[in-house]
Amino acid sequence: MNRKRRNVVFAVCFIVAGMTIATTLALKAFRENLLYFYSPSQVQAGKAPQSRPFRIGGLVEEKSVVRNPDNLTVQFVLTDTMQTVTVVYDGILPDLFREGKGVVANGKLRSDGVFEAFEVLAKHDENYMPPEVADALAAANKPITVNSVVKPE
Amino acid sequence: MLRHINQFASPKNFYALSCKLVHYFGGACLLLFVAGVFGGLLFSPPDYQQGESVRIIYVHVPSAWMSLFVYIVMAGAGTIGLIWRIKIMDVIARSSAPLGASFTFLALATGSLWGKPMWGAWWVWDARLTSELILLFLYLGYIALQSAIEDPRMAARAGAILALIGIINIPIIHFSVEWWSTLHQGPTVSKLDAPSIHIDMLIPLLLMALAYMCYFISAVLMRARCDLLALERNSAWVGELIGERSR
Amino acid sequence: MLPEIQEFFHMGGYAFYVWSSYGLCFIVLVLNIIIPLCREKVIIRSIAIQVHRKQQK
Amino acid sequence: MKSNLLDVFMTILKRDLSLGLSRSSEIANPLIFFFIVVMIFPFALGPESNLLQRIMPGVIWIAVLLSATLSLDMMFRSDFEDGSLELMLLSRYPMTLLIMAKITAHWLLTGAPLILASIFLGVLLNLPVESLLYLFITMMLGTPVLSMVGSAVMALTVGLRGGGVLLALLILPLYIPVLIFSIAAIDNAILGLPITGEIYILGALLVLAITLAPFATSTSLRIRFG
Amino acid sequence: MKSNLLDVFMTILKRDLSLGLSRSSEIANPLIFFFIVVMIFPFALGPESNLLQRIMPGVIWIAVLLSATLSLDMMFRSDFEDGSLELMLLSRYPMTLLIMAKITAHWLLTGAPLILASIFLGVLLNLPVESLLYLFITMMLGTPVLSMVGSAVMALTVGLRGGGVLLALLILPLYIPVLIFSIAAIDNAILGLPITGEIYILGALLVLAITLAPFATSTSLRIRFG
Amino acid sequence: MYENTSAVLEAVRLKCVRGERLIFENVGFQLCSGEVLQIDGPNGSGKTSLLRILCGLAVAEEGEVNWKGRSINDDLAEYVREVNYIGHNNGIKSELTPLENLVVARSLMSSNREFSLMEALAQMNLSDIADIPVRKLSSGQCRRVALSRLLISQARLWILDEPFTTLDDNGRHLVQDLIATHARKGGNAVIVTHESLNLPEVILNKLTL
Amino acid sequence: MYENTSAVLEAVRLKCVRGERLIFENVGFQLCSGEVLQIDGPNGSGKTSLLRILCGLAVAEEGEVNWKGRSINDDLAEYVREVNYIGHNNGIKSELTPLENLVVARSLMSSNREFSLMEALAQMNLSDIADIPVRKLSSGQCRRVALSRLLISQARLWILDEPFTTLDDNGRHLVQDLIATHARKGGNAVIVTHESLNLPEVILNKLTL
Ligand code: HEM
Ligand SMILES: Nc1ncnc2c1ncn2[C@@H]1O[C@H](COP(=O)(O)OP(=O)(O)OP(=O)(O)O)[C@@H](O)[C@H]1O
Ligand SMILES: Nc1ncnc2c1ncn2[C@@H]1O[C@H](COP(=O)(O)OP(=O)(O)OP(=O)(O)O)[C@@H](O)[C@H]1O
Ligand SMILES: [Mg+2]
Ligand SMILES: [Mg+2]
Repeated sequence: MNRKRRNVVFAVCFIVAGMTIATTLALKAFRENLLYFYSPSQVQAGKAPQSRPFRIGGLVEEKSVVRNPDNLTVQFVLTDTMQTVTVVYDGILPDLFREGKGVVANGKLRSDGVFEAFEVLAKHDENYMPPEVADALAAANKPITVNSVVKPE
Repeated sequence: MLRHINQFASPKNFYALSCKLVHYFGGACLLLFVAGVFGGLLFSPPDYQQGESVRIIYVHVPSAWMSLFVYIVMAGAGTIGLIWRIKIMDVIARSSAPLGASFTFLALATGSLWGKPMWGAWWVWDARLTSELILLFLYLGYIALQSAIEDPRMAARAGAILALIGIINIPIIHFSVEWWSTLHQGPTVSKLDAPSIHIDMLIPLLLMALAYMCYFISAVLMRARCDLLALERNSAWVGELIGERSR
Repeated sequence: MLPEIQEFFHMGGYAFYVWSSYGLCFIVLVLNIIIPLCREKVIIRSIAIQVHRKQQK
Repeated sequence: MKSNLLDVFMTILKRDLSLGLSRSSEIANPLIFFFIVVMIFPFALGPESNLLQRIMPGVIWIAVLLSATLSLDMMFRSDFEDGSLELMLLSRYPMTLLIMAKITAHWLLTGAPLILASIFLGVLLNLPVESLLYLFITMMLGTPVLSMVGSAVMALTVGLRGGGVLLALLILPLYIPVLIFSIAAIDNAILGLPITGEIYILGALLVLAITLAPFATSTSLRIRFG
Repeated sequence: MKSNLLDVFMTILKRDLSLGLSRSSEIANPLIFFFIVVMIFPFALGPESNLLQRIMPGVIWIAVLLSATLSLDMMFRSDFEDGSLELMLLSRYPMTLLIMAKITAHWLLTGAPLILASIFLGVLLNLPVESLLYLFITMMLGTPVLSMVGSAVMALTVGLRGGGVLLALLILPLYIPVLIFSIAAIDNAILGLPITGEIYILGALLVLAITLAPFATSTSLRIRFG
Repeated sequence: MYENTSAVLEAVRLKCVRGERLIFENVGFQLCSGEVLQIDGPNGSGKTSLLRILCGLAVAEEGEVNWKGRSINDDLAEYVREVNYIGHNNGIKSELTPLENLVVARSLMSSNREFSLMEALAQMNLSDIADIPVRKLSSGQCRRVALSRLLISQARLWILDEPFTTLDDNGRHLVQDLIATHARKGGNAVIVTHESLNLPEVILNKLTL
Repeated sequence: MYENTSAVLEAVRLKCVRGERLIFENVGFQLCSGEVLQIDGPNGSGKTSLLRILCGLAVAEEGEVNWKGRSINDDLAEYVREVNYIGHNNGIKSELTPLENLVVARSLMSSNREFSLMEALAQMNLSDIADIPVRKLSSGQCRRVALSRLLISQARLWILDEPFTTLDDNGRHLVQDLIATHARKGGNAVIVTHESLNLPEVILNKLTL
C-alpha cells in the first residue's frame, strides 16, 4: 500500500508540475502577439511583412472613403486611433463596411506605403440593438461601447 | 450510496424514466421552439447595423453553445462511466456524440451563412473558426472509434479517454476571441457584466437556447434508449417488455 | 397584407442566408429525431423475433 | 530500485531500437514516403519556382506529419499482435515507464531521421537559411509531440480493423495545432518578425504532451485489454 | 462453366463488399483521411485564396492518391493473415478471376466514394466548373488504375513488416504518371487548351492496367507463397 | 474405382531446404486409395514444410510428388481441385459469421451437395453460433469452423496440419470419425499430429520425420 | 513457509459476460500452496476468459479473485509480479532471436538467477537455434521459446493457456516436469488443457467449465 501511495503521489506531482510549466509557457505566449491581423501602428512601426500578403485591421476613418465613379475601386484610411494606413481596394465591399466601423483587409503593402487589398472583411462589434435604440443613444450623444477592434499597443 | 445510484441507474429503471422524460422535454422543446422562432422571426427588431440578417443569431448562437455543452456532457458522462462503471453514463456519452457533431456542423454552417453577408467571406482561418472545425473532427473521430470497437464496454472507456484528451479544445474555442485577435466578434451574452444585446433580442435568443437544451435532452434520451435496448437485448427485462408490447 | 408577407420573406435582402440557416437547422434537427425512431423500430422488431423464437423453443 | 528502473528503461529502449534497425524498412519507409510526398508536389503543381518556394516549408511539414502518422503503426501493433503487450502489462514495472522508453525509441527511429531529411530537402530546394533554421527548431519541438500524442491515440486504436486510417483520422486534428504554430513561426521568421510567441506555444504543447501522454497511453492500453 | 465463373466472381465480389460494409470504418476512414489532408493545406499555407485556387486540384489529386494507397492494405492483408489467400490459391477457379473480383470490390469501396468526395470538396472550395468536370473525368479513368496497380504491388508486399509504408514507396512512383497526366488535363482544360492527348494516355494506362494487373497479381501472390 | 494396389499419391525422394538449412531429404511414401498417412516427428523436423510441398504451395528442392501417376506440377490447377488443405491458419474471415464463411468456401471448392451448410455446421456443434461473427468465437470454435469445410468438400485428398489443436475431446472424436468415413469411401488423408489416431477399419501408414 | 491449509489463490463466485452472452457464473475454487489446478471444458466454455480474469488482464462482471487473502485489484501491480502468464499468443518478437527474446522477458519480470539464459534455452532443447530469428522457427519451436520463460521466472503463480499445443512428446514431458517441480517447491499453477496431466507427488485439482 505504501509503495502504491508513493507511486500515486509521484504521478500527481509529475502531472501538476508539467501542467504548471505548460500554462506558464502558454501565458507567456499570449503576452506576445500571435496575430491574426496587424494594426496600423504595427505597420507604421515596420513590424508588418513587406513582400507578402498579410492582414491589417482597424477602424475606417470618418469621411475618408473615396469611391471611383468609373469602377468599383475604393480608397479609405484605416486607423487604430494612433496611426493610419491608406488602403485601396477593387471589389464589392461587405454590407457592414461603414465609416467609423472596424474592418480587416487582406493584401500587400506597396512600396509607397499604401496597402493594396484583395479582400476586405468587416469586423463588427458585439452590440446588438434595434435601430431606434441606436438613434436614441446617438441623440443622447452616448458613445456605443468600445469597439473591440481597437487595441492600441 | 453508490449502490443506491447504481440501482436508480439500472438500465430497466432508466428506460422507464427516460420514456417519461422524453415526453416532457419533447413537449417543452416544441413549445419553446415555436415561441423562439416566432419571437425571432416576427417580433424581434432588426439590428441597427446588420438589419434583418441578425435573425441568424437565433439559430447560430444556440447551436454554437450546444456544440460546446454537448462535448462537456460527453466527456463528463464518459469519465463518470469510466471511473464508477455506470453503464447508463456510457450510453449517454455515446449517444451525445452524433448530436454534438450535428450542433457543431450547424454552428459552422450557420456561421458561414452569416459571415458571407456580414464579413464578406464564407470562411476565414481565425482561431474561433479553426478550433470549432477541430471540434467537429473530434466528434467524428469519437464516433469512428465507437463504431470500430466491438465490445461496447471497451468502446465506451476508450471513447472517454479520447474525449478527455480533446477537452483541451473547449476552453480554446471559448476564449479564442479574447486571446487572439479574431475576425469573429467577442462575447455578447456570456459577458459577466450586462450583456450588450437589447432585451427584445435577448428574450427570443434565450428562448431558443432553452429550446435547444430541451431538444438535446429528449434526443439524447431517445438515442440512449435505442442503445440500451440493443445492449441489453438478451436480458430479462427487455424480453418482458417486448413480449408485452408484441402481444 | 400581401406586400407585408413578401417583405417578411425577403428579409431585407438576406433571404437566402436567413432561410437557408433556418432550413438547415430544421432538417438536421428533424433528422436527428427520425433516425433514432427508425432505429428503435428496427431493434424492437429484431428483438421481438428473437423473443418469439425463444418461446417456440 | 532507482537503477533498476533505468535498467529496464534502457532494455526496452534497446529492444525497440534493435527491432527497428533489424527491420530496416521501418526506418527507411517513412523517410522514402516523406521524400515522395514532397517530390510529388513539383509534379502536381508544375515547376513555378516562386510558388514552390512559397509553399515548400508548409508542404515539408505536412509530409512530416503524414509520414510520422504512418510510422506510428509500428509503435504498438506488432507488440499487440504477438502478445508482448500483455507481457508488459503483467510486468513488474509501471507501464508508464515502459511506454516512455517506447516513445523515445520511436522518436529516435522516425522523428530524428525525418528532421534530418527535411533539412536535406530544404537545402536541395534552395530554401532560405532562416526557413531552414526555424524548420529545424520547430521540428525539434514538434516531432516529439507527434510521437507522444501518437502513442496515446495509437494505444486506443491498436488491433482495430482499419486501424491505420482510423488512427490518422483521430490524430490529425490533434496535430493541426503543432502544424499551424510551426508554420506561422517559419513564415514570421522569414519576414524577420518575432516568433517567440509561437515558440512558447510549441514548448507548452511539448511539456503538456510529455506530462500527459504516458499516462493516457497506459490507461488506453489497459482499456483495450480490459 | 461460364455461368459458374460468373457465379464465383459474384460470390467473391459480394464477400468483399459485405466485408467492407460490415466494417464500415474501412470505407469511411479513407474518405475522412482524404478530407483532412485536403483541409490541412489551407491551415499550412494560409488563406491566400488565389494560391489555394491554383493548387487545389493538384492537392485533391494527391490526397486521393494517398488515401487510395492507404486503403489498399485492406485488399489482401487480412486474407493473407488468416489463410484465406491460401484457400483461394488452392481453389478450383483461376486466381486471376478471383483477383478481378477483389479489385472491382476495392474500387467500388474506395475509388468511387473518393471521386464523389473530390467533387464535393471541389464545390466547397469554389473550383471553376471545368476543373470539376475534368477532375471527375480524370478520376474515373485514373482511380481504377490505382486499384489495379495497387493490387499488383500489394500482392508483392503483403505480409511484410512495415508493409503499409513499403507499399506506398513502391506504388507512388507507379501512380505518378496517372497524377501528372490527370493534372495536366485539368490545367489545360481550365486554360481552354485541348486535352485529348492526356485523356488518350489515361485511357491507355487504364487498358494496360486491366490487361496486366490480374496476371501480375496472381503471379506475385504465388511467389509470396512459394 | 481405382485399383487398390496402385499408389494414388506418391512422394519420391523429397528434399527440403529452408534458408540455408537442410530440413529433410530422401523422404518418400506411397498412398493407395483409402489409406491415411500420419506424419509425426519432433518440433522443427519439417512436417509443415512437407505438407505445403504436398499441396503444391511450396516447391521441393529435389524429388517430386505424383498424383495418380503424374507429377502434380504437370497440371497444378487440376490437382488442387482434388486437395483440401487445412493448415495452422484457419482460413476464415473474422468479420463474417461461420455460415457466411462456409458459403464463400463452398463457392471456391468442388463441393458435394450431400450436406446443406447448416447441416454441416450442426454436425460440428456450431449451429448455436452460426450467426455470430467469427471474431467473437473462442479458438476451438474457430478451429471447428475451419474443419467443417471437410464436410462440404468433394476433394479426394485431405491434408491436415495439426487439426486437433485447441479442440476438446468431443471435437477430436468428431474429426477422427470424419477422416475414417472419408477413408472408407476411398479417399485419402495426410495428417500431421502428435496424438495417436483411432481410425477403425482404415489402413493407417505412419511417417516419422 | 505458507501454511498448507490457507488458500493462496481463491476465486469467489466469478461471473463472465462477453458481448451480451453470459459465459459462466458462480465459478469458484481455492488453491493452497503447492497445488495445481487443471481447467477443462468444451470449446467456448470460457477457459481463456477465466485465465485472463485470474491474471488481472480482464475484469469479472461479478465476483472476485483473492491472492493471499486480499483482492487482486487492491494492488494489481504487486500481484502481477507473482504471476507468469503464457497465453495462446507466445509473446515473443519474431525479429529477435530466442536469446534476445529471453533477455527482454527477464528484464520485465522478477527473474531468478538460478539459470543462465543459455541454460534455460538448452533445457528446452533450443540451444542449436538460440541465434536464429524466431520468424524462421516452426510453430512448436516458437512455443518452446515462450515456455522457456517459465524457467527463468521467480513468479509463484503460473497461468498457462493450452501450453502443449504444437509441442511434441518430448516437449510435453519437459513442461510437465517443470510444472511438477514448481509445485513441489510450493508454487501454484493454473493450466488449461484437454490432455491428462501426469504430475507425480503433486495435488492436482480439476475444474470443469
Ligand atoms: C463559420 C463561422 C462561425 C463559427 C464557426 C462560429 C462559432 C461560434 C462559437 C463556437 C460560438 C460560441 C462561443 C462560446 O460560447 O464561447 C459563437 C458565438 C457567437 N457567434 Fe459565432 N461563429 C461563426 C460566425 C459568426 C458570425 C458571422 C457572427 C455574426 C456576425 C457570429 C456571432 C456570434 C455571436 C453573437 C455569438 C455569441 C457570443 C456570446 O457568447 O455572447 N458568429 N460562434
Ligand atoms: N471478443 C469477444 N466478444 C464476444 N464474445 C467472445 C469474445 N471472445 C470470446 N467470446 C465468447 O466467449 C466464450 C468463451 O471464450 P473463450 O475464449 O474463453 O473460450 P475457451 O474456453 O478458451 O474455448 P477454447 O477451448 O475454444 O479455447 C466463447 O463462447 C466465445 O464465443
Ligand atoms: N521461413 C523460414 N525460413 C527459414 N527456415 C524456416 C522457415 N520456416 C521454418 N523454418 C525451419 O524449417 C524447419 C521445419 O519447419 P516446420 O514448420 O516445417 O516444422 P514442423 O515440423 O511443422 O514443426 P512443428 O511441430 O513445430 O510445427 C524448422 O527447423 C524451422 O526452423
Ligand atoms: Mg508445424
Ligand atoms: Mg481458449
